[in-house]
Amino acid sequence: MTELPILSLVTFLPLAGAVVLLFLDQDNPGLLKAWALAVSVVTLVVSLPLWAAFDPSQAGMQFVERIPWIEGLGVQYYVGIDGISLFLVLLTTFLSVICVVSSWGIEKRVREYMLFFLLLETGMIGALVSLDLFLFYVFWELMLIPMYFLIGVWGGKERVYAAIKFFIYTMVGSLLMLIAILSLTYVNYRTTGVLTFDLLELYRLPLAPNVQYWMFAAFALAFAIKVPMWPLHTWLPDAHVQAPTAGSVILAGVLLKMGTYGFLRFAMPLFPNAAHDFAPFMMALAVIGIIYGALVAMVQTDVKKLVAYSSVSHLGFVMLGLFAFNLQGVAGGLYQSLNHGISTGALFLLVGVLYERRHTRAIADFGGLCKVMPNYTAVFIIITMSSIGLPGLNGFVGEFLIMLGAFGASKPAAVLAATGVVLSAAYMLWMVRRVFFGPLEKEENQGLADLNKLEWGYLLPMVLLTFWMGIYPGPFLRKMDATLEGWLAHLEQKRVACEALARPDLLALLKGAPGEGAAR
Amino acid sequence: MTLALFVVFAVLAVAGAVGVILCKSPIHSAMSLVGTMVALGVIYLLHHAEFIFVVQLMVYAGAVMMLVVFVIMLLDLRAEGEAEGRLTGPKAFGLLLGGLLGALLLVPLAARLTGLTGDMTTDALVRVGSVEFLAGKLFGEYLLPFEIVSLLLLAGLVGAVTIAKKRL
Amino acid sequence: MLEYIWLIPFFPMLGALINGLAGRRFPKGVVNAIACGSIFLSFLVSVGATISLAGLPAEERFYEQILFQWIAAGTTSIDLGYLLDPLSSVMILVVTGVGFLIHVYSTGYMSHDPGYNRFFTYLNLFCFAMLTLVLGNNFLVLFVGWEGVGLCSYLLIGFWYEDAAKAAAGMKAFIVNRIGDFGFLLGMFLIFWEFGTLDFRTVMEQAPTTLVVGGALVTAITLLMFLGATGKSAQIPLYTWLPDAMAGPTPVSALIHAATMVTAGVYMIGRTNVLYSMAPTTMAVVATVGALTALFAGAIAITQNDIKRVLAYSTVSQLGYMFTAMGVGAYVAGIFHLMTHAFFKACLFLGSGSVIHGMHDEQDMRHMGGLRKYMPHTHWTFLIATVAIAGLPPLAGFFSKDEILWKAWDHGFKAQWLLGFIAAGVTAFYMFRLVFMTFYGKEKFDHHHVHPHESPASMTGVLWVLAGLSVVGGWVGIPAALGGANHFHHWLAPVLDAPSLEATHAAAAAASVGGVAWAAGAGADAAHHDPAEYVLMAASVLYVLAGISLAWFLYLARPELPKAIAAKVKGLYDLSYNKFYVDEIYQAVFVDGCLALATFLWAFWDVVVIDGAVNGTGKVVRSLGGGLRQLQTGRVQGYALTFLFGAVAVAAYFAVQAAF
Amino acid sequence: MTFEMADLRLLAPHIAVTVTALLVLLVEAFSPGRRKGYLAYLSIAGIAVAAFFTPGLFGPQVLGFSGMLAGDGFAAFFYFVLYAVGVMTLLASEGYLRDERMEHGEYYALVLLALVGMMLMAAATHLLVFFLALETMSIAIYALAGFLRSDRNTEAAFKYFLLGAFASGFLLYGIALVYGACGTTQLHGIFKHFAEARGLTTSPMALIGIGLIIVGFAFKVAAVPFHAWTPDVYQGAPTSVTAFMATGVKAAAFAAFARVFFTAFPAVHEVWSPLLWVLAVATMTYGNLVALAQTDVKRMLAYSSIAHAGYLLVGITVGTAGAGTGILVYLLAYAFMNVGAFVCVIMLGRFGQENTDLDAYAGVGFRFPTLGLAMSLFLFSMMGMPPTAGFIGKFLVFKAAVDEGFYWLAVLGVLNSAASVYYYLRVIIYMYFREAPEKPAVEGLRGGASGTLAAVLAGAGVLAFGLVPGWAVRLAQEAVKHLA
Amino acid sequence: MMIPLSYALTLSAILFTLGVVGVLTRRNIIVLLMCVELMLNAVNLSFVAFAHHLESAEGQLYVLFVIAVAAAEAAVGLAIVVALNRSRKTVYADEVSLLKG
Repeated sequence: MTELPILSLVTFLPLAGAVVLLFLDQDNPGLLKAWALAVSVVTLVVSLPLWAAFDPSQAGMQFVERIPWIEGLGVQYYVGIDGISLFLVLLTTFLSVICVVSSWGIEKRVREYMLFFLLLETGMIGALVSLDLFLFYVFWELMLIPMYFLIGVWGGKERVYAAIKFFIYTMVGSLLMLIAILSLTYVNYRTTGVLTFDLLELYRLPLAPNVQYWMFAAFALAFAIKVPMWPLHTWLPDAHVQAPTAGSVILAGVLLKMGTYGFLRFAMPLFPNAAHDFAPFMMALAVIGIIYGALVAMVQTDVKKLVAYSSVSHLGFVMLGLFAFNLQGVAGGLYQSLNHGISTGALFLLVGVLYERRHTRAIADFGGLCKVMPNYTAVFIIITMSSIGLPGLNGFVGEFLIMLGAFGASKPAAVLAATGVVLSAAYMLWMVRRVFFGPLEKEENQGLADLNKLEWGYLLPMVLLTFWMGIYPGPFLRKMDATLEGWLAHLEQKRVACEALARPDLLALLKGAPGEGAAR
Repeated sequence: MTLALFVVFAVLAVAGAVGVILCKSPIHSAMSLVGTMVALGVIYLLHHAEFIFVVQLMVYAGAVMMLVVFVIMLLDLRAEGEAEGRLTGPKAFGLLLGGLLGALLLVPLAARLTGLTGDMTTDALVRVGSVEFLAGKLFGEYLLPFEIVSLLLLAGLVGAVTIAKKRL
Repeated sequence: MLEYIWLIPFFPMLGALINGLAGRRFPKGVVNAIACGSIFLSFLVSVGATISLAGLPAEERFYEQILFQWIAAGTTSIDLGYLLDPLSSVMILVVTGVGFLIHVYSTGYMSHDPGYNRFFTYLNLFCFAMLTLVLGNNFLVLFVGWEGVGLCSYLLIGFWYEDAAKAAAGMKAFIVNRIGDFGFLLGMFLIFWEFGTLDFRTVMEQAPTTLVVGGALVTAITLLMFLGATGKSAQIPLYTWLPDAMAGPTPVSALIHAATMVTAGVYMIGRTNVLYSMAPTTMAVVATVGALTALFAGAIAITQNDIKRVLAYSTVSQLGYMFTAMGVGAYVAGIFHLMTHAFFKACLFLGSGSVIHGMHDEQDMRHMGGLRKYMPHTHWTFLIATVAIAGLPPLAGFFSKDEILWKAWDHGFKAQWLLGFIAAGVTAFYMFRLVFMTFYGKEKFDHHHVHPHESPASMTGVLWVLAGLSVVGGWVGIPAALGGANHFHHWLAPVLDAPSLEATHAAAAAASVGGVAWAAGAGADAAHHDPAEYVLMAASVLYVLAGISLAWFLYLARPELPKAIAAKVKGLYDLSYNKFYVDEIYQAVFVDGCLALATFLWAFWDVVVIDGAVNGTGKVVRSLGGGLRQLQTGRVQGYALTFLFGAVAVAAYFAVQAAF
Repeated sequence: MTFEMADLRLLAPHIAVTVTALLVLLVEAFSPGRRKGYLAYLSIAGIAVAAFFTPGLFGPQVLGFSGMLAGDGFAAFFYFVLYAVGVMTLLASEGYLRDERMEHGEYYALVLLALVGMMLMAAATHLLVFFLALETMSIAIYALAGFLRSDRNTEAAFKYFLLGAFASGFLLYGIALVYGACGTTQLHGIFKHFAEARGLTTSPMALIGIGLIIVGFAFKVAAVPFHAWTPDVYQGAPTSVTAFMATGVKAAAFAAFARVFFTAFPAVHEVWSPLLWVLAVATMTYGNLVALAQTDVKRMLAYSSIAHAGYLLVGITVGTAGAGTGILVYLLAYAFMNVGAFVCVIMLGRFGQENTDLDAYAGVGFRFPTLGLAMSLFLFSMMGMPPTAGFIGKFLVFKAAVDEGFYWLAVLGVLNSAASVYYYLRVIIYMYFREAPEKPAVEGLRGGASGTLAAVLAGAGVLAFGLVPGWAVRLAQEAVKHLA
Repeated sequence: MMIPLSYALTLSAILFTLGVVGVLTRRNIIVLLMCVELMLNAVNLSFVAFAHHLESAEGQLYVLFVIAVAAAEAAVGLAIVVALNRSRKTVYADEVSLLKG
């Protein structure tokens, strides 16, 4: 391979930057921040050619790099992107820059903060580009650690509880997924005689539907926790509320997408029969999540928690789209993943701005802010509108495609999901009214400053993106098309092929109930 | 005859063992233990393990128990207090488990030996004598264990010294 | 000219962008010029485009312009495109025309408001959205405009955000509209999965072959879309937001909540009339809801004292007429009324704005009276518009409303006709009650504090233009029965009465209960004049006059009577005065119910059940650990005991294994 | 068969270490000074010499000393694990002993003697050699546990000794029964007997013998319910010795466990496997549960080591070559991460005050960033987080379980791992998420350059085997080939 | 006449059990030590008996080595007793319980 290994560069630049950070002067926060910014910007710049050079007509993996890693286990360093991961990678590099900028106000332990941020970026990108299950798992878990620290060290009052909840919730899921990975590779080994974690190889492995059920369940659990799907969502509000602003942005913007990405990349194409058979169940959970998240968001008294619950609702939409099993739904789901990253990310940034000024996020502490912070209000309302899916802004495109797809798959699900449209307007606008409108009564709020240049600096790109992605989504959707069509075709093809397979008696394969071995 | 002797010394050995765990005074226990050891030595003899018999008497019943008794005297240990005699819950449980263990250890008796496997036949012993035979083994086949034991004793020595010495 | 139709929405958007981003730094004059200029430019383009359109042969009067592909997923492709045909040409003319007038009016009305540039930004933005709505070439673009106008409505109702109630009204408007959108979206999905596209022209062309007349699918589609319409156009059951929407500045009420946005639902039905015609059940529902709303809102308007609220309920009522028209299949009549209503209701609202302006923001009619001598222009224009809405010939309202009632009768919707007919008298009554209470009789305001004065020329000028339109606006649609040419009908016929659909109409009507007569009448509309038409016309004129007389009697001749009557039928009066408590019922059932459910889900399900399970597991595990920890007593013989226990267990296990 | 010169090749590493031990004792006896730190480096030099002789052992299995000692990849692999443990322990001990004012050559000699015992355990192919090696190691460790002579030291030594001797009795009884059943205690000989004599697989003598041998192993590896000594002894012993015990003893015990059971008793795998299944589950669950309730870091690590024994028992239960690979790599990882963690614990203490209470760790992470980083690394490795060595070990063990259809075992294993996260994270919480009090218990770091070096070595190992585990995995795979 | 193997093994089991029971029931550390010795002795008996019946020297050699081990253990054990007595002033096992939980 003579080409530049762009993916590896994008993945490991932040890590290299983090290592350098270790050797920079701890007492010079300006330098540390500048360095972190430089690293993230360079990463973003390096990642942009991915978009430009991405061939939208090709369904397969592009920018592939493949080196053996642990030969005895068939583990490879194998990365590549397709239309599914392309934009998530770009979203990650983009949001990382935004986050570093938005963290300019951090004063406590700047070096460690930036270090964890860059580490997190490596973890996220790595997980998105991995095409080897082992490699993926490594990055997948690697993401946890920096996030754990970001919440735990720079978080709010209940940060310890939130951090540990976040960590253990995720860990339980991913460990069960690890078992499924092991089983999968073993079955592959038994079938083909090759021990490999190569995802694309494993795609081709025919699996009896009942075997798929179990493996899918394990994968789905891990990803559903990450998404998070109802009823596995309760770590999210805590984590979001306690995390520092940039942490929330990354959490909402990218980490949650790892869950949906996991479904797209792993759980569904590896186990299409299971995905297909469980689809009603998953859709039901998604719909419950949509409505439940929205309802619970409505009665929150803390702005950040409200936004967090709104994420539950929005991610419900994404999941609904994925399990619609049609191009509209899946494309919508993927697109909505990006949108949610932008709009909810921006919402968290906005809440952070407010928190920095007032050190409270309780809705009751505000009111009438529009008078003193007109620009802020304007941005907030734009993002709100994006979040509730106003046509012309990004949220709508995704939501529309999702519901369109879902409607084709299951009318009741789509009908119920569409109530989310009403509810999201209700909780967001009610919050907006209470925070920004009405008389400016609280004295503490009288002197609040409007957005400053730095805040404009990181909010403006987000706002522009909401418009761009809402008005002219073509450049995004077009690059997903071929991949998703191939994806759906693969799903269907493999599903049909596997349907015919004999279903082994799983209990007979099970070993290790005590006493059983001796009985034979 | 052998059998009768075995039974007699077996009873003695058990009596000694019971003495070890029943005697209130440690010195009595030690004496009982010596009794058991001697009885066992005789039983070894009955099994044609003359060399072991000697070692048992000299090293075990002699040297080791001497050391024990010495320490008992050194620390001026008397009979144990009131608590010793009482049967507490854990003790009862211990007795019960001990009984169970004893029963389980009898289970192997159900097995038959699969046959002769060794070269220490009466024949060979008559030819070279048991001590010589063992010595040959010890310095031939069993050289490695023998060397390890020297290490073990060194470790025991150094260990005992480091622990027992007031200041190093 | 047609290829420039994209400019029609573009100009206001540009205006909104400029004023929105930089308006704060401009002097007011510049803001004015940008706002009014941009909408005026679109008006000019609209006129030009309409003339070009008129130049084409009747059956080729449409022009579609695709700007770019908007949403695409595989073969699904939805374009952002504009469609100009006679129907949308009427709409853009109304929107840009009335819109321009109201912009001009606002320059006077809002001149002292600190949020001047913000106001015009929103107003321009609204025009952009509304124009997108009416020009959209597919359902989704229509929906973009649909939501866009909702957003602007939200922003403008809550324009004076410092008043919590006003902000709440904006929010209410948006959310209630969203309920309607819910239906609209679902309707769209049904269409998409049936037709594979959302293009108006394709759908309308394929509908007769793809759908079954009176079938469940088309009924579902149309009913869901109608749900959207009830939200946007304030029909039962989603009308409650509109009266509250009067919290916004009066020009907004005039433009958005009277002349344009609220008629979007009517326009939408007109746009998709092919589908509606195939769904007789829906038609009956639409007609009934429309007629009921017309009467119901009128019944509330009778007792209201807030000048804008009366007008708001009147708007709801008039919209009800329009829906009745759509429901009975008289699409042209519906659109006709839409247009005339835009003129006179804008005039009324702006007049009321002028009154409020002159009365220092007083809105309660009980504190007015005798204003005609202080503000003659306002008075005269207001009176003209009132006559127009009451439906006296030859003013605009007469022709449009009468056509609706006649068509309802003629198409066999007798019950709906009756409701509408009653409502006509009620309308006359409450509108003249308004006029009498405001401009006539005793001066009931406090002379020390309130010095009523006429508004500036920029406002009265606009009033006169609109009053003029209220007079002549109906003349384009004088029915043949009265010897008119009914240009309006002919203009819209290619869209709303496509000949190819005649057969479908007939079949649909045959399937419908009330539509037998209509089936006969549909084809021969223009040629045949039923004598009943004249009888009904006369009856309604007399009836309206009776209503006016009653108003005169109660509020000018015997002003003490209303109170007495109110006291006598207190129950009924309170019911009407309190808007039949619908808001309260909605609040209790839906809002409070929703919040209670949400609180339950959060406080109980989330915190107690799920987190309880999660934390509970943790707690149980940890206390288990704490309990097991107690086993570690520190006594070595205890350890030996557990050891022995284990050894016995292991030995026992192997003993058992050996035994078997 | 008698002694041949060629056998010395197998014994060269042991001889090197033994000679070093004797040398240390000699130097100690004749050197007047109080500073004896250099003896640690002398010992390390000895280990280096041993390491020099070790690579030659990789390759096909060679039996020496009448089939009592094996020279094979398996043994060599463990030698290297033990060298690593030894070197790190010695490095850490040097500064630790200086700080505790207990610099004595006997300490290093005992460490080396124990090391020889451990190495012999890993290589023993005869139960007698194994037993003697075990005792050599144990006796040295008993003494080391009480080395600093504090109350806790002595108590630890006492408890370990008494229970150790008690367990030896059971182990020996088991060996006797196996001897009785087979007539030999050479592992391959036992295997042959099991293979030939059909009755042996159900012989009560053989089976109960195996059972009692399991009891003996279970005690050494600290499996529930034979674990009770572990927390007390680990907590009471000098921390450097704890590190040595936790890793070296465990590695040696598991090496012997694997060798004995994979070489001698595979014929009855179906009999002992279910029992070990239960032991494994009980061990990891108990270890994790009680670790959750600990507030003392050292004691918490002791319970965590019980849990780790549980995961390792999974490997024994499964009993395949893959499982063997898992055990080897796991122990390699475990050696680095656990010694590392204990070294960090040492560094945070000071003379007369160990500072092992969690409260003492408040804010430590930011006050001592490198130490915090290292400790976090070790803890994450123990959790099994990639890309650390701990993950690779767990991965291989669970992979072996899954491959053989032991799904429940794997599931319970990972659920346990998830639970364990809580107490490992708690240390991190204290280190990073809490601010240090006004007058922190930890004033500075001790252990000196050697301690730091030990921590760095451990950290490097944890990372290296996490990031490029390929060659270690391959060595382990090769090593277990000669086992059966 | 040969002593039946089962006789010796039974005796061995009894002695071993008595040793175990002693470890569990006595308090005095030195007695505990002696009980452990008793257990080792019991095992030795098994070895000797097996050696005799198998005509194998290994059993006897085991006994030799075990005696050596026992001696070393006794030395270390007694040293610990002395050390305990010095630091805790007790020879009772149940009083040595500083470390627990």
